[in-house]
Amino acid sequence: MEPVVQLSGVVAVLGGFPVLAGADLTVARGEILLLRGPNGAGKTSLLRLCAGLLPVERGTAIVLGHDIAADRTAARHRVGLLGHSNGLYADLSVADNVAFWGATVGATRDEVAASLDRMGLSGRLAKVPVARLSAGQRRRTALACLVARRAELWLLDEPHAGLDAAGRDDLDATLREAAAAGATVMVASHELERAGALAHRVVDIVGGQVRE
Amino acid sequence: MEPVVQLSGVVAVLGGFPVLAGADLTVARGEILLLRGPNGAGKTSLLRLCAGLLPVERGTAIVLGHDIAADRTAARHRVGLLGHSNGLYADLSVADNVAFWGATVGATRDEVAASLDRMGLSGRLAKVPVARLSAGQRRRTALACLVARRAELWLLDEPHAGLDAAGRDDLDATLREAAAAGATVMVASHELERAGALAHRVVDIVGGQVRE
Amino acid sequence: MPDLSPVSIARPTGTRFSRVLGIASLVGIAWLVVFGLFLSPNDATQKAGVRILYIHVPSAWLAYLAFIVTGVSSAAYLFKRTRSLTWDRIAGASAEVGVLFMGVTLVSGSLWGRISWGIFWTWDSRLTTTAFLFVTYIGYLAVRGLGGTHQQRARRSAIIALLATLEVPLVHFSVKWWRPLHQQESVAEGKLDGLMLFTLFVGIIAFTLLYVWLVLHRQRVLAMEDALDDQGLDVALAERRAEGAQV
Amino acid sequence: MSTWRIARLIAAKDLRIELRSRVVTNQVLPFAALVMVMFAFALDNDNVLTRVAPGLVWLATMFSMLVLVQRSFAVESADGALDALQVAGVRPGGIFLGKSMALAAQLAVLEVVLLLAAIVLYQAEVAWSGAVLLVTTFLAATTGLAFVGTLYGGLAAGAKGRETLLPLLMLPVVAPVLIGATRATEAAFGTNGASSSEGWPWIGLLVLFAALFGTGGTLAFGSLIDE
Amino acid sequence: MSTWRIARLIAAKDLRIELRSRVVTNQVLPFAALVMVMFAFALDNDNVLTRVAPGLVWLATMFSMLVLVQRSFAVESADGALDALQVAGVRPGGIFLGKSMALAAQLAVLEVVLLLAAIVLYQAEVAWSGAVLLVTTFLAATTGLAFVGTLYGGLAAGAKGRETLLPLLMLPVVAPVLIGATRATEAAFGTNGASSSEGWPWIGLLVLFAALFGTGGTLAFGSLIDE
Ligand code: HEM
Ligand SMILES: Nc1ncnc2c1ncn2[C@@H]1O[C@H](COP(=O)(O)OP(=O)(O)OP(=O)(O)O)[C@@H](O)[C@H]1O
Ligand SMILES: Nc1ncnc2c1ncn2[C@@H]1O[C@H](COP(=O)(O)OP(=O)(O)OP(=O)(O)O)[C@@H](O)[C@H]1O
Ligand SMILES: [Mg+2]
Ligand SMILES: [Mg+2]
Repeated sequence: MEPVVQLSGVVAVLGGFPVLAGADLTVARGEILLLRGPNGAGKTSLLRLCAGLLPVERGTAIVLGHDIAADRTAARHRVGLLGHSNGLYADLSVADNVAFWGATVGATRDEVAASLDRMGLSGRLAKVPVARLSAGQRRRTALACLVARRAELWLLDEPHAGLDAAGRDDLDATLREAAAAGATVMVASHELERAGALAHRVVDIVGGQVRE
Repeated sequence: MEPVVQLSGVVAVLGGFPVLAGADLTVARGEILLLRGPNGAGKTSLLRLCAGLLPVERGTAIVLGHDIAADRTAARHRVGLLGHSNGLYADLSVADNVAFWGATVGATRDEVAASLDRMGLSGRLAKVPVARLSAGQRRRTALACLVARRAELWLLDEPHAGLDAAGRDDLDATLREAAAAGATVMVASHELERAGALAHRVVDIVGGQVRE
Repeated sequence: MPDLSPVSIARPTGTRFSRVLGIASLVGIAWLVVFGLFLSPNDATQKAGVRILYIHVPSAWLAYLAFIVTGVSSAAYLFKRTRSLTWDRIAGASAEVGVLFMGVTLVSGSLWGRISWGIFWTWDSRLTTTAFLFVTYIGYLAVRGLGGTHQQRARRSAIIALLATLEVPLVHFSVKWWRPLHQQESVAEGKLDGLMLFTLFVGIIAFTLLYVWLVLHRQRVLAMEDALDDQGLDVALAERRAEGAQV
Repeated sequence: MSTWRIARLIAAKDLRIELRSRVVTNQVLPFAALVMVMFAFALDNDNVLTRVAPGLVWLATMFSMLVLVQRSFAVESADGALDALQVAGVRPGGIFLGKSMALAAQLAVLEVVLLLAAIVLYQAEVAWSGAVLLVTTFLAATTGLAFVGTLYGGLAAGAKGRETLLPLLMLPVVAPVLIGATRATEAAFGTNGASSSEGWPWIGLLVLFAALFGTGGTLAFGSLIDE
Repeated sequence: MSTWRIARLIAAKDLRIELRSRVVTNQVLPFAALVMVMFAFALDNDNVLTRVAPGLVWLATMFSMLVLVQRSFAVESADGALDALQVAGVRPGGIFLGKSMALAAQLAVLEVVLLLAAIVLYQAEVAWSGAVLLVTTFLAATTGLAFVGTLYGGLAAGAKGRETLLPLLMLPVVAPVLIGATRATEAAFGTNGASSSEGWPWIGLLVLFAALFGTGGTLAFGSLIDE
């Protein structure tokens, strides 16, 4: 079967600095991949590149069968990204946020409710505006939005950070379910034990390159 | 010896919601205290209250000998806080940021350089504007600013999040040194193994209250 | 697309052609000085003030030409079959030179206005359009400076340039209808005598040569900057990979 | 999803944010009214004021619009939602139309307030015969302004120092709207003895402008917001 | 550390940020010049223009100042630096004075540009005899504006929807400066036959205003920024 992500010799540049310096990576369908590496290694950059937010300067990059070096918007509608920031609207309630992101892919009301439930947000919190949430509650909301989007390729940047023990369990279970259902998951994390137990495979990112 | 932090029956309110619901806590000089608890329990609120950012609604709160229920600015110059956000100036370089925060307490050039060194920021990174850093590098910079401030009471909100293995070791060593030198450290964290090994004592925060 | 930028960073931007062009425009300017300041007669009403005309009008025309070139090159960049960063750099270089010439028009026109009307500025339609045109292309240059990869810069600024090209006639006509010309030019068309007309002609030739020369060089400098970026990237890449090797 | 459904979704979201935060209602409207008062102060001359009232209405609209556009994109970039929208593959044309619609709705409210302020503060007289012209002018100008504001707002949203880039880009472009709308409004008001029929050619200009930026924005918005 | 040293530290930091980002230089100045052009445009009457030139200079200063103040506090609240400053126990009076100083420096540059624009664009005539009055007016007004801007900028910095709260708060307060500075500038220019001596009483108003807000700000800034 064709790999979901296939990078070879990918170079990406931000402000003149090569954030990725010739990265090679192949990820198969249904795989949960852990990206680990020191601060500034290029994990975030790699995920943003796969999401089509960072242009490919050199090399070839195929995501879900689309050549994103040629058109980086091509694969986007099938990709879901949770970055360092949450992408939430602070004035809207938790439920409204999840409903909005769900609506962008035509999710039904029930699917949205299920996503909220999945991240433990269905009680009092659902009606609270995001501006009034704690850091971990926001992270959960962002995860619920991601769940509602039903992507084929999940890109998560330090998803465990800020979550409590129950939240981490919810997250891991969600990712395992998604992978079992055929989605592909790439997780960048510094919490090696937790994420290591979750992942099928681990790669090291160092100096903008990938080491298996 | 007089405790550094002494809260009893502290209630604090944000937008009508009691983020702290009668918290009692005593922290001794030189102690490293871990605050743990589920998302939304009130850890951040407790730290912000001790830093004088959140007003005390009811109860008594003494920090470093000052009654912050009466005047919440009283203890501030002796307190250092690392919150969920970093408090950095994105257009200034790492070194400029640390130098600025150092200067607010009259730190010398050498002390600033030492702080940078402490968090592994003395090489190429020192001259890079903060806007161009990775998440972990920003967190390190914020920690270096905190180190440069030489506070007596250190309040850290999930300091490990985003740091790589080396950064975590640097951080733990720094906190141990500070505590050994007589500073008091309060850490809120969800990384219980790491932070648990560091702390002298652990308290649980649940529903805006403290359980020993 | 002919290769207008046979650059390598080690080589100067001059080529034999551009040197000839440079000398030609120098000669043209020398001619302009001789004709404009010495040989051409004083105007009946304007006296020596009329001599500003020989800078004012050519620079205005060249600015228009420059902005047209920017628009055309931007379109050429956006059109898939001719997509090349050279078009983007020509667009940028031309806009820079155009802004320069438009600045000269504004300053020379203001000084002229001071001499002949007694005021620096009036809100007549042509002056107002000129001012808006000037600002629009300053905005375009600001957008070029926003950063990103070369392709991103090229695409974004090409779109802004096309919008500007479309918007310029709108601005022009709306301003014209808003303020019908109430300031009669003191140098009416017919009044220019033969030598004056010739001097103006010399000025236009000289400025056109200067324009081509400036754009050619500026475009090459931009190409070098881009090449330097790429070369710097190779060095930075090696450093970045070495960062990995240490660990 | 179709561009049109995306646009409705985005517009509904923006209006709901406004409903919850009341920023425009509680703050931009009073601000706009204040700008009108400030003009009255600075110009300090009654018969001038009445004569230039239509121009001032549109000038104040333009300044207040800067604030509206800033707010519209501050909401998107505060927590990286614009990035998230792009990753979600939401069609940029839809984002553009949706945000334009929400902006147009807010501008429309603003303009009505300014018009009333002008009538009260500057003793501008509205002839009833000009009402159709007036409404058409407002619709056409509002559409054009909303398109321009969204286009340049989106471009500036990714850039650092965006608070200040936006006005630089936007002001020269809206000059034709300022002119056209002012003249058409004067004709509708009958200011300086202008008659209603003089206003219609200006409407043509306004519509052309809106069409130009509407098409341009729908096609090009994707490339402009991609940092 | 003394309030004064803190102020110098903060001002130096703000000016360094400007030096690195060039936001004001590259974007606010052209914006201000544009505002002048727009006024001239909307007013459509040459002799009115010359007469109201001083008022327009100050009105444009006020609008551009909004942008400057926003930028000044956007830098502080983008990543919670203002909170950090408070926790650090940095004296609020020092923060206030420091940010006012940096703002005043930027305003001064802005005003010079606007004044030149007025002279060129509106044919405002400057009598040499009025030069001392003019310079004094600019100094006094700039100081007052910088204080007011910092005071309300700080107040709005913590609030949600600050893009829009600031102008609402600030514009009515600066009305006296607008009036005083306009009258004094008219006297200096000799507009409408005003004589230089008519200007000095207005300077008194401006100085009083600056002193009032300077003192008030230094004392009260702490309570204002503490949400
Ligand atoms: C700041 C002030 C001025 C500006 C921005 C300005 C701008 C221009 C521009 C853009 C053109 C080229 C127009 C075209 O070819 O269609 C032009 C042409 C011309 N200007 Fe000016 N001008 C200014 C002041 C003056 C003054 C004060 C005079 C004379 C008293 C003057 C006399 C002319 C003449 C004679 C031409 C050529 C006529 C023609 O080609 O139709 N201009 N000016
Ligand atoms: N501005 C606010 N208005 C109303 N309620 C708030 C506000 N900020 C926080 N809260 C509520 O206060 C509670 C405590 O928040 P706090 O940020 O202290 O939690 P926390 O223990 O730090 O959680 P986390 O582990 O997620 O960071 C949460 O339930 C949250 O919903
Ligand atoms: N806008 C930018 N301009 C220049 N360099 C940048 C920019 N953003 C990031 N970098 C650099 O790119 C490198 C990789 O950054 P990236 O965010 O991908 O790291 P990361 O692996 O996610 O690190 P972390 O674990 O700290 O999140 C870093 O060294 C950083 O300094
Ligand atoms: Mg990262
Ligand atoms: Mg917290």
